[in-house]
Amino acid sequence: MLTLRLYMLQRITALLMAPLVLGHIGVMIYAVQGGLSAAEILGRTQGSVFWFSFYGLFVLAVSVHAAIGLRTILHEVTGLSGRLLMFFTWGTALGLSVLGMRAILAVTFLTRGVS
Amino acid sequence: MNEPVKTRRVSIWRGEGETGQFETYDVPAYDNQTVLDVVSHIQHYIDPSLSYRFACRVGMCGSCAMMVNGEPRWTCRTHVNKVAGQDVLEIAPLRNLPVIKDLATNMDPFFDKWVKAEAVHHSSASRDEEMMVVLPDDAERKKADAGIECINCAVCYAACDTVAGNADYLGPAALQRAWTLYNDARDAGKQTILEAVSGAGGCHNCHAQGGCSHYCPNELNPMQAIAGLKQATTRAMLKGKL
Amino acid sequence: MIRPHRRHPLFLAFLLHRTSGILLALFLPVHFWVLSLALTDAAAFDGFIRFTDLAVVKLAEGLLIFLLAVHIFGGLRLMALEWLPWTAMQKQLAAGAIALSCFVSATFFLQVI
Amino acid sequence: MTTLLESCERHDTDILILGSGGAGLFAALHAQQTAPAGTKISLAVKGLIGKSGCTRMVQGGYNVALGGGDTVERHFMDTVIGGKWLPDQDMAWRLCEQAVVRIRELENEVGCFFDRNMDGSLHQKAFAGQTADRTVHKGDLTGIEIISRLMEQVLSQPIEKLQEHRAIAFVPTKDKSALAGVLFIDMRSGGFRFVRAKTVLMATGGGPTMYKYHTPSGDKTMDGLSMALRLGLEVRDMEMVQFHPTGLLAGEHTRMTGTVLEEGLRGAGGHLLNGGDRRFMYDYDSSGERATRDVVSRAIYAEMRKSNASPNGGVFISMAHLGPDHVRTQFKGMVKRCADSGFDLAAGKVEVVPTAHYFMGGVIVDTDTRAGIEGLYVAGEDAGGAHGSNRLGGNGVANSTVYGGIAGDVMGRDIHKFTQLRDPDNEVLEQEMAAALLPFSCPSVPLQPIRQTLQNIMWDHVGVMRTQAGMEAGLEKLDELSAEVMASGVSQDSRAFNLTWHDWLNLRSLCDISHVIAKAGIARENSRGAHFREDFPEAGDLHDSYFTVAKQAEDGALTISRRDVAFTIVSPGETILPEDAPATLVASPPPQMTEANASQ
Ligand SMILES: Cc1cc2nc3c(=O)[nH]c(=O)nc-3n(C[C@H](O)[C@H](O)[C@H](O)COP(=O)(O)OP(=O)(O)OC[C@H]3O[C@@H](n4cnc5c(N)ncnc54)[C@H](O)[C@@H]3O)c2cc1C
Ligand code: HEM
Ligand code: SF4
Ligand code: F3S
Ligand code: FES
Repeated sequence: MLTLRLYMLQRITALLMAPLVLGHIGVMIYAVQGGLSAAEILGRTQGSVFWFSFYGLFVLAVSVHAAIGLRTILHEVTGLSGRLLMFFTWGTALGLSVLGMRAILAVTFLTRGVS
Repeated sequence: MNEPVKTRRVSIWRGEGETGQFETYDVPAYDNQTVLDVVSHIQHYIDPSLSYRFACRVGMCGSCAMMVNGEPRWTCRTHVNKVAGQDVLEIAPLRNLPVIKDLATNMDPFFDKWVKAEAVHHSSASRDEEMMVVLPDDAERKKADAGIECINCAVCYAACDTVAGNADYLGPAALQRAWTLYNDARDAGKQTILEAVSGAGGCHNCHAQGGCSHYCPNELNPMQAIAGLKQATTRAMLKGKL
Repeated sequence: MIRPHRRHPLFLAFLLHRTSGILLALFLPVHFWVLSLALTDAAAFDGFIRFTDLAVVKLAEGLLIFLLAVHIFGGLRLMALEWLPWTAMQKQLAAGAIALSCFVSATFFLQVI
Repeated sequence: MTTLLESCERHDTDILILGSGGAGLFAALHAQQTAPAGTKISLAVKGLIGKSGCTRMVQGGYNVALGGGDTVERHFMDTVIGGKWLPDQDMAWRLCEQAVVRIRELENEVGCFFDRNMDGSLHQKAFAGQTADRTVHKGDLTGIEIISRLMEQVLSQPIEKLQEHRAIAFVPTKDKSALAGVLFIDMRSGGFRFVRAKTVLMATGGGPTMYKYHTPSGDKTMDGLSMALRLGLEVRDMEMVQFHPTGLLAGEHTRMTGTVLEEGLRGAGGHLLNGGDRRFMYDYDSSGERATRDVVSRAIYAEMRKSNASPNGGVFISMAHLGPDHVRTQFKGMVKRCADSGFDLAAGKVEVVPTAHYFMGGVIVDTDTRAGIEGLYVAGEDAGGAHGSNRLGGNGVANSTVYGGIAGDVMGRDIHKFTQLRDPDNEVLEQEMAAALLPFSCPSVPLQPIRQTLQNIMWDHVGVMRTQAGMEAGLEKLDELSAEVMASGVSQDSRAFNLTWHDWLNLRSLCDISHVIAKAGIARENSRGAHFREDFPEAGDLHDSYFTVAKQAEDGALTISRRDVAFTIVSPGETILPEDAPATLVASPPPQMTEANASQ
């Protein structure tokens, strides 16, 4: 059940994510090729405003995007609509962004426990 | 007269409303036989209680569409040999529409959505005025012409899984008609059309599954028409008009 | 079994896009959870990173990248279909998007092993 | 126990329209425009709205004089001459005159789009029998454009839709002075429903489907005309059945048989070959295959009678000598249609046969569509008079849309006069219900063989060529067959969507009208237009032209009389065109195509 607005939101977030995800895959290939350990990865990302915004943007976009996508599928498969569908959509979006933000904070700003 | 050389086993959906089952019949196989002829033969000679619908019998009225071996088709113009390669023939009522009885469906939802999509000419002139000069080569006119020969048979509607899942979805045929009107220089309701196709059941629900264009017996391309609507609505939104 | 009315290229492209979307959406919370282990339990996190050296896990990662690629290129294809001037080559484009995804994920896969 | 009468559901409306062809749909729109606010309009159809009937099947196009030298007068003259001086001239005049308004309405208000010239004006071509390029069209699928657009408009209006409602009887008031309403079978449930209305339009579209080979849609079985006869109305020109020479012949077991292969195939140079693969048209006419439709139909029929027939009993049309690729591009739709049903039109030979196409006969009405009883109006193919003995190609859909619109306007205005709904004669109502239920009390038998027998009788005895003796023999067989129909039953299982029950009702209507066709055919002792008597091959003196009128008495007895044609506008030998008007405006028409007998 997509209106023009939800449709645009899904497409815009998709367009935003495309370079971010491709970039991320690139970094990963580079990182894995270099045989980086977790510590090394984190060493490069921690404290970096760039990486925080890079992943922060991704998390926000993907939360909205996936929520809308799942909403469509849920509606088409179960017929769920109205209020419940709305709660599901924005609940999913919120859940994903919270989880995502926690992860980003972990790899960027927050200091790790003693190792 | 060619004598039937063999018979063909045919399963036909029988039932009223949502309940029913397939039943099998042995139907003589003739040259030049269409699927509609097979169905008619059963009603004429084997089981007179079989219900189905047809009118023109030449692919013009769009009232004979059924699921033939799981695919939506007009039956009056579908030669049996084309679909019964392995000698199986399974005929069921058109998908995505309520069944009245056996092979006859209630097409009202299809037409209700047609009207809901504002797929109805919005007059810009009266019978007292001259007919408008429209150049056949005009780019917009060509877009309008592309889908104009739709016979509203609902084959595309049956092919589309979005229609199956989303009760509000207006469906390929109605949207294609809306797109045709949107490109018709004589239509005075462009904004109305864009608004009608942007709601909860509108063109944005299409996932480009392409079944509509794949199965349209007139080789029309509703998928392209819907893409056109998506583009037009996107543009209107960016301009703040939607 | 794929029902008869679904057996055509563009429907299969749709199916792939939807399946990849669902799987990605399921994977995403797991991914986020693993990353946040870095915050709460460094040892477990390092363990996890080491765990990713296993062949099975590598394979799964490859699949994940494949899904991501299929979904992204499929999505870009879809947006091209919707917003760019129409082309009659929709089936070829869909096939192209899938081929590109295979290429990208194969490259990644070969790099990591 | 509920009585039969009580089992009939009652329903009321103000304006009731039967049929959703060009006539019915236009009537609905116009009634909506002219009737006072709050008037209830109902549209009842045997099939689905806009999907049933023949207007949908119109290929060639729509005749209308739109200038460029063409005039309403010229259109009128072509119509009268084409109809061999039998048309009701006032009706023909109004048809030609109003077509001009109707076509603009179709384009500007309804939203039809007709083919354009490169300069953006409407493209017009000339059918056989026309002296000007007059036929407006949308490719060769004109009817789909007209009906789809009309259907959209009607569906979006607050008009009550009674779909798959089959009218089975007109029920008058007790004193028989006016029409009370119409008895229907709601086909989906199988129940009876009586609908009272202040005005009723009959636009069920005739349809000569009692012939072995026929073009009209399956839902058309002369129901309206047989209902009108039982109501005691006068019908005219009932012997006039138009045959199209090239119907597809694909065997008895396919519904494709009888459907039209377009006129243009012969025009483009297609050859007709007999069973011995020999071109035969030049044996009959110096124009060969390009002769007019009646001539070609008769030649094919003669060839068939000489046992020179193709395997399925017709002749062949062959296009291959024109180059298969050329044929494929020029006749794309026809080639595809043939291919879908297993024939290669472009490179092979396709069997064809003359096929019953249009019924010129119909209810006698005035130019306002009013029939001979208060409250009933008739328009479209059901109404007689406008075409006389022959309908010009392109005049059929013009007729149904023009008079459908007029009927809507007139009913919308007449509704002021009728303040009350009328009560039906319950006796008639009950009789009609009982008559429709008759087959349920007879032993169930396959009806298709009976239908085929009827179609053979009509084809053999009252077909392309007729004789007194032949028609009389046909009548005898028809009597036997009617008796057989009345003794044939339908299984009781369920009345819901019971097509076989409707097949029986179809047979009943077709038998009724077949009798009238044969009797009117016997009454006309000359050959005019579609009616050809081998025993009276001459047209007779045009000044003494008469038309036949049939009427059924209450006891069922049929009387046929002759009535003189009133030359109210022009007499044979005269013209209303200016003295210096050229004979034809069509740029170098093939000479053989100028005579009037087209029938698209
Ligand atoms: C193949 C073909 C090609 C043609 N081509 C041309 C052409 O090119 N140009 C031209 O001018 N004319 C053409 N004609 C003729 C033209 O189609 C008709 O003259 C005209 O359309 C008749 O219109 P109508 O509204 O009277 O009837 P129709 O359009 O036939 O409509 C009749 C309606 O009445 C309904 N009905 C029937 N019985 C009942 C009942 N018992 N109860 C309720 N409803 C009932 C039917 O379901 C249908 O909806 C062609 C005809 C055919 C068959
Ligand atoms: C990893 C992150 C992503 C997840 C979890 C995700 C998830 C989803 C889901 C669940 C859907 C619904 C599928 C459907 O309706 O069938 C969807 C649809 C879509 N996705 Fe993604 N997606 C992601 C990334 C992307 C990216 C990067 C793009 C960019 C090109 C993209 C483009 C699209 C598009 C265009 C749709 C709409 C499909 C349709 O309407 O049929 N997605 N996504
Ligand atoms: S678009 Fe094609 S399949 Fe769909 S209703 Fe129209 S003609 Fe039928
Ligand atoms: S099949 Fe359905 S999803 Fe879209 S492209 Fe056609 S409408
Ligand atoms: S019967 Fe009219 S399209 Fe098949």
